[in-house]
Amino acid sequence: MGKSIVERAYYLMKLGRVFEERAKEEYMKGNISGFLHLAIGEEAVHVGATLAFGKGDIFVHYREHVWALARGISPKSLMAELFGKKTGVSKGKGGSMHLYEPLLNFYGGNAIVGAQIPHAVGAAYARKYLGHTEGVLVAFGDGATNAGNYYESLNMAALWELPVLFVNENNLYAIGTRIDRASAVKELYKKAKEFMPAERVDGMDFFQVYDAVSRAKEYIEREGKPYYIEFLTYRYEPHSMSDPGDYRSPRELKVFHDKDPVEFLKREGIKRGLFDENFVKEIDERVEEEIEEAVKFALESPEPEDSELFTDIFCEVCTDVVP
Amino acid sequence: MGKSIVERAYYLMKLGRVFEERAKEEYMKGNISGFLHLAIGEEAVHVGATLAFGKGDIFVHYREHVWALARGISPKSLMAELFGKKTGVSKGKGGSMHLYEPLLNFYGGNAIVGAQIPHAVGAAYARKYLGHTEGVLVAFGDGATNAGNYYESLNMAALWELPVLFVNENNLYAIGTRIDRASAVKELYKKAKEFMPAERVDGMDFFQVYDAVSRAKEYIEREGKPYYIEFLTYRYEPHSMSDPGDYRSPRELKVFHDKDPVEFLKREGIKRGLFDENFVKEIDERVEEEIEEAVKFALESPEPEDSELFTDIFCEVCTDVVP
Amino acid sequence: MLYREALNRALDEMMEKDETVVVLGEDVGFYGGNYRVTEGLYAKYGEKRVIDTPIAENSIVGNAIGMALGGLRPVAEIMTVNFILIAMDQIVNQMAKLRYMSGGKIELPMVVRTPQGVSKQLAAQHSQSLERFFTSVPGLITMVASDATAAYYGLKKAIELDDPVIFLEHELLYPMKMEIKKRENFDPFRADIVKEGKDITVVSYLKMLHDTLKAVPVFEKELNVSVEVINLHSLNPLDMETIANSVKKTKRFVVVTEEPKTGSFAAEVVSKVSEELFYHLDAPPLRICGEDVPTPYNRKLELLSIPTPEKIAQQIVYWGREHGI
Amino acid sequence: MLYREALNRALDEMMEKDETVVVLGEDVGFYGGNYRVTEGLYAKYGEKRVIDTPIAENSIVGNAIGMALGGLRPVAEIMTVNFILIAMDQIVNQMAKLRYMSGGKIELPMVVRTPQGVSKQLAAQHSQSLERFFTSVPGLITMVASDATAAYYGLKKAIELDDPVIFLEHELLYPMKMEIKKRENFDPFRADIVKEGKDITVVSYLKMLHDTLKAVPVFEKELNVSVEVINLHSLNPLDMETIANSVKKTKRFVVVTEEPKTGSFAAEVVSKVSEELFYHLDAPPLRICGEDVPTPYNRKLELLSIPTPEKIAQQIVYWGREHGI
Ligand SMILES: Cc1ncc(C[n+]2csc(CCOP(=O)(O)OP(=O)(O)O)c2C)c(N)n1
Ligand SMILES: Cc1ncc(C[n+]2csc(CCOP(=O)(O)OP(=O)(O)O)c2C)c(N)n1
Ligand SMILES: [Mg+2]
Ligand SMILES: [Mg+2]
Repeated sequence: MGKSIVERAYYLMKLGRVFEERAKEEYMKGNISGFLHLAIGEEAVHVGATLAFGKGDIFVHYREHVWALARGISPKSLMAELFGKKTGVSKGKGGSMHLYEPLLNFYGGNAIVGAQIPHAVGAAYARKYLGHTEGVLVAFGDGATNAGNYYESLNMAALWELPVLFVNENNLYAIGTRIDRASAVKELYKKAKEFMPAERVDGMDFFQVYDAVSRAKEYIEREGKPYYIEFLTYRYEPHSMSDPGDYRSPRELKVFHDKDPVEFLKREGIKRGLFDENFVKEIDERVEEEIEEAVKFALESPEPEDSELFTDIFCEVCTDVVP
Repeated sequence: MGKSIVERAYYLMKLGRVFEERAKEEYMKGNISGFLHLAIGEEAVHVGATLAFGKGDIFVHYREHVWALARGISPKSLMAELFGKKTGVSKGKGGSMHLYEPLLNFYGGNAIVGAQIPHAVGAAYARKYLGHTEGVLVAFGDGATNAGNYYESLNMAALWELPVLFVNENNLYAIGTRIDRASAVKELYKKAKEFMPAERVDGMDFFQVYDAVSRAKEYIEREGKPYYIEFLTYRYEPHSMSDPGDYRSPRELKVFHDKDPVEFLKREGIKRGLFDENFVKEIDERVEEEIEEAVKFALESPEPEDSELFTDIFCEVCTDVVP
Repeated sequence: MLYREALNRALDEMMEKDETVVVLGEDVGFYGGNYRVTEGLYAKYGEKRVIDTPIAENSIVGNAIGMALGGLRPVAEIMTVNFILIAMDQIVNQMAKLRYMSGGKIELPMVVRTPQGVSKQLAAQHSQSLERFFTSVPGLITMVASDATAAYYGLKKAIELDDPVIFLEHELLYPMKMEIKKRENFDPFRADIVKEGKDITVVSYLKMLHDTLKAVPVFEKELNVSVEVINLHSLNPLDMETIANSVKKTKRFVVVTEEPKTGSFAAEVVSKVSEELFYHLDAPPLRICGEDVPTPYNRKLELLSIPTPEKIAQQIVYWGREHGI
Repeated sequence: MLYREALNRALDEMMEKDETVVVLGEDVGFYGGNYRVTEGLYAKYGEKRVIDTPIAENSIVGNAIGMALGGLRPVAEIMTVNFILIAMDQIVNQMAKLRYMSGGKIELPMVVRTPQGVSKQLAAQHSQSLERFFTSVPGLITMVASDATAAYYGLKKAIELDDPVIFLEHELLYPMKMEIKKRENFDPFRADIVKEGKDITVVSYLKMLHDTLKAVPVFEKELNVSVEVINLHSLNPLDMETIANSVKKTKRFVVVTEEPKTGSFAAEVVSKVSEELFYHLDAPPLRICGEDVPTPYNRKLELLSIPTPEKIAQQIVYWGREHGI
């Protein structure tokens, strides 16, 4: 793994962390509303997987800010989206759960658990049919692994031999329900392994994430077949801003806080001589500035015009005929 | 296994066979219409599993005549149902795919692939909660094992520790699509084995079916947990009366015809001294008579009254208020 | 008391009285329910009666059907109506049809409860009103709880019925303070006239009923009319008698719902009124509904997409003037 | 040629012309399609373009969405509309909303084809008309193919559009012999006046259009009127202009559909007519629809549950007499 990758990873993970901490503040102030699902604690998975995966299509669910930033969506257009502004990545019409940027092969959020998984399978079909060589990455939670669409997609991806990387973000909880109260099989990757190679990896450690996804990517693109990784990770925040989050013990929280992926990467990066304290300081400052600018941009951006209510429903041909 | 069980099995398998052959004829004559799915070739599974399972609830899908007969629904009320008559088991309103007899714990047919599986899980929950000791049997095809509701149910039955026996009737085809073109995992029981003990059994051999279900029943009722059996079986007829059935090779058909479950049981029963030629002859004659009577009964039975169109939608309270 | 507490009390009393009543759904147990409707029930009745399920809506409804077959009276919670789209097969093909297809042999005493509606900036996949998907299905009863009284008595009645009921709540009503009025003879199949009047009949339910009532003084004054407001507790069956009696008196009909207008439940009410009361009408019937758009995230656009008290008043005034009221 | 062959030809021509057009569904490939609509395509275009899927309707539609995102123009077949209930999340929450939620960044050129209706004794779970579930969803286009001409040109148009289309066929039309009339400028969003008349406007589509046309001479004679019959190719958007022009002339409106009456698509048409053409109407609008019951297996009851040419004529005559036509 090159030095520049680790530097970029630290930048992106820090960016994601600070972006979300700030989003939380802005939510409290009333500048952001609706559901806001923070991925604080899961940055190593989101950034590590994105960096290792290259340019192929990415499909994720509603906990998606860090994925989006890692893929290259600017903090400005992302923050503006959360503020519901015209300059937002989805013109203020989608909000936190619905970020898309086809130019970056980012097919972002979905607010229906598991619904993005068949999309990824279909996209992989299309890309393969059209002769592309890149695979498709789809991420989903532990809770999604109990849903039918998840299972149907494992089968279809394997049956049709499609280069799909299934990224299972096992953060142990689906809202207030712990995995052992929702899944009869606790080692989630085992629920996939009849269909494809499947493994479990520490999702708090950027290096392990990056390695696992690099290997998996190589496999799916070489073999033209799917691969499955279950990442053990944790969300430090409650499920969303409306969740009291009181179902988790302080002890459990501490165990995972001790493994904080951003702190871990900082420590390890320095220890391994991949970057130094100065670099960290520089990045941290740059990130603060960028987020500050993003908030300023979002605040100052205009609301969408009223007429936007009726646009983007149909393409032009159909817009003409629909009254 | 007692002699009387084998005698009963031969009677029921023969009854099922002759019933369905006759139903096919009556269909050609126009006395039966709609979808008619014959289970000819699968009798050892339907009869063997029912006899071994005792009295617990049974849930099956649309290929259900033999299940219904084995559970004790009379050939008369069954044939009358296919004829759409008032005396039919569902008053002529359900037809071949919708046979129910709660008094016999038979929750019969479903025309939506896999939809009966969550019903069985719920019923098992209720029975266990109410302190019953009997398990619940649910049967479904190879095609259903690719559907989401199937998978969700495996998880729920295992998670909640419910005594459900999953009976997978693998007859190699879902209409015109062979399992290897629909399921990435060809040994279907493997798709269940992370959730519960699962095995594959020859479904053309009554003795093996009966043994396997007896053991499984003992297990689910003792442990209060689910169990899974994949039966390898075959439908000799096309999927339904409207299917040309030309996607299967004569060679494949021959292989399975050589294993005809009714003929096999006859041969083996005699060979093992469980019954003799006379018994067989007697039963065969009795069955012919019973089916003849059933057809006569069905033919002579009245149609439901016109007013039946509007009954059985709601219970009395609600019927009063619904205009 | 809060609206959601009225629902909680109904569940509690029914569970207390009848041990075959069980509750199932995502996060309903240990967590206490996403909108806290089932709060406290897990502690009181235990995990066998307040059942946390995996995320699998089709199977949740399917399980509830099986439970009803097996002798229980299940109340399934679908966290929000948006996820019920995953359960449409079990609702439409199974729950609604089993009694009929079995010639009456199968009875399904069960309730599927779910909140719907546009809340606040939850965006298109989480801001829907889907009553039309249930009210158009023969074999289903669709009830709505527009206030604490209807929530409390209505839910109890739904649980007592031997038929499958879809019970719709509204996300924005949950935290609202209301009283349960004493009405031992509450009949969900009879609509309530919540305000008498003689010039216009307005039918509504759920949150729109509240918004309509806020709009009433405004347009009553503007148009110098008195309006009769009808609150529905059941959408199917629909109490056409109460509606018809009112329209015969007022000669003018308005229905206010939050769903997109095209293909709405409101269309059914307007159709019935047009067919059955044609000669009584002095003005065309009016539907005030949501716009035909997916719900946008931006707050301003979101508010443009659904009726508000101001828009209700405006539209009725406009319509009234146009038709010489 | 048969109706189903017109559909087949449309698919064939589009696949021939554009290699991004692919077909997917249960049994569509090797088997040739349950109703033989895709017959021959597998042999001609191979298994990469005519894709047999497992039984997983929600994922089939989800796959098609992904394919559209990935650069293809998929045509998904759901074997019958009855199974589409399993795919409602992908249809309503995904397919219909992605363009909007993405602020226009996502385009979904895709078609979901499916046959619906009461066929012959297939019982309640296999005998449904569900257009109301699609026409009431903002973001979806719902087309219907009532004859070979609409099937051929309409399906081609649906595939060419850059928006998601639900394309409804009717099970009983498949084996019917019809011709494709030459209509290069066929526009599915314009309704056809298939018969001109001056006293009553009747709107219909799919099989009911044929039954209506059979009924026309009967009730024209009985009532001594001339009737104008309008054939819809698109249910949403709806060509209200053609309908309005006709009603302004005839002053009387009837809509004939096979779905259960309560909450029907017919209700939407009646509502629009009542709201917009109130002062033009000389009689209450009439919906002739299926009964509000699950479809029974027994043939006699089944026929009682839906409109037939005889019942259409009877009901129109009865209504006509009642309202002095
Ligand atoms: C089909 C569906 N059912 C229920 C919900 C409500 N819901 C939103 S997030 C969530 C939990 C998902 O947990 P998981 O898949 O583990 O993802 P995480 O939130 O932990 O990232 C639930 C139940 C939903 N959005 N979609
Ligand atoms: C959800 C759903 N999709 C499609 C169908 C149409 N269909 C009826 S039977 C069948 C094949 C089922 O095959 P399998 O489960 O193997 O059962 P078998 O018919 O072989 O007994 C299909 C696709 C259906 N009834 N339900
Ligand atoms: Mg989780
Ligand atoms: Mg099969």
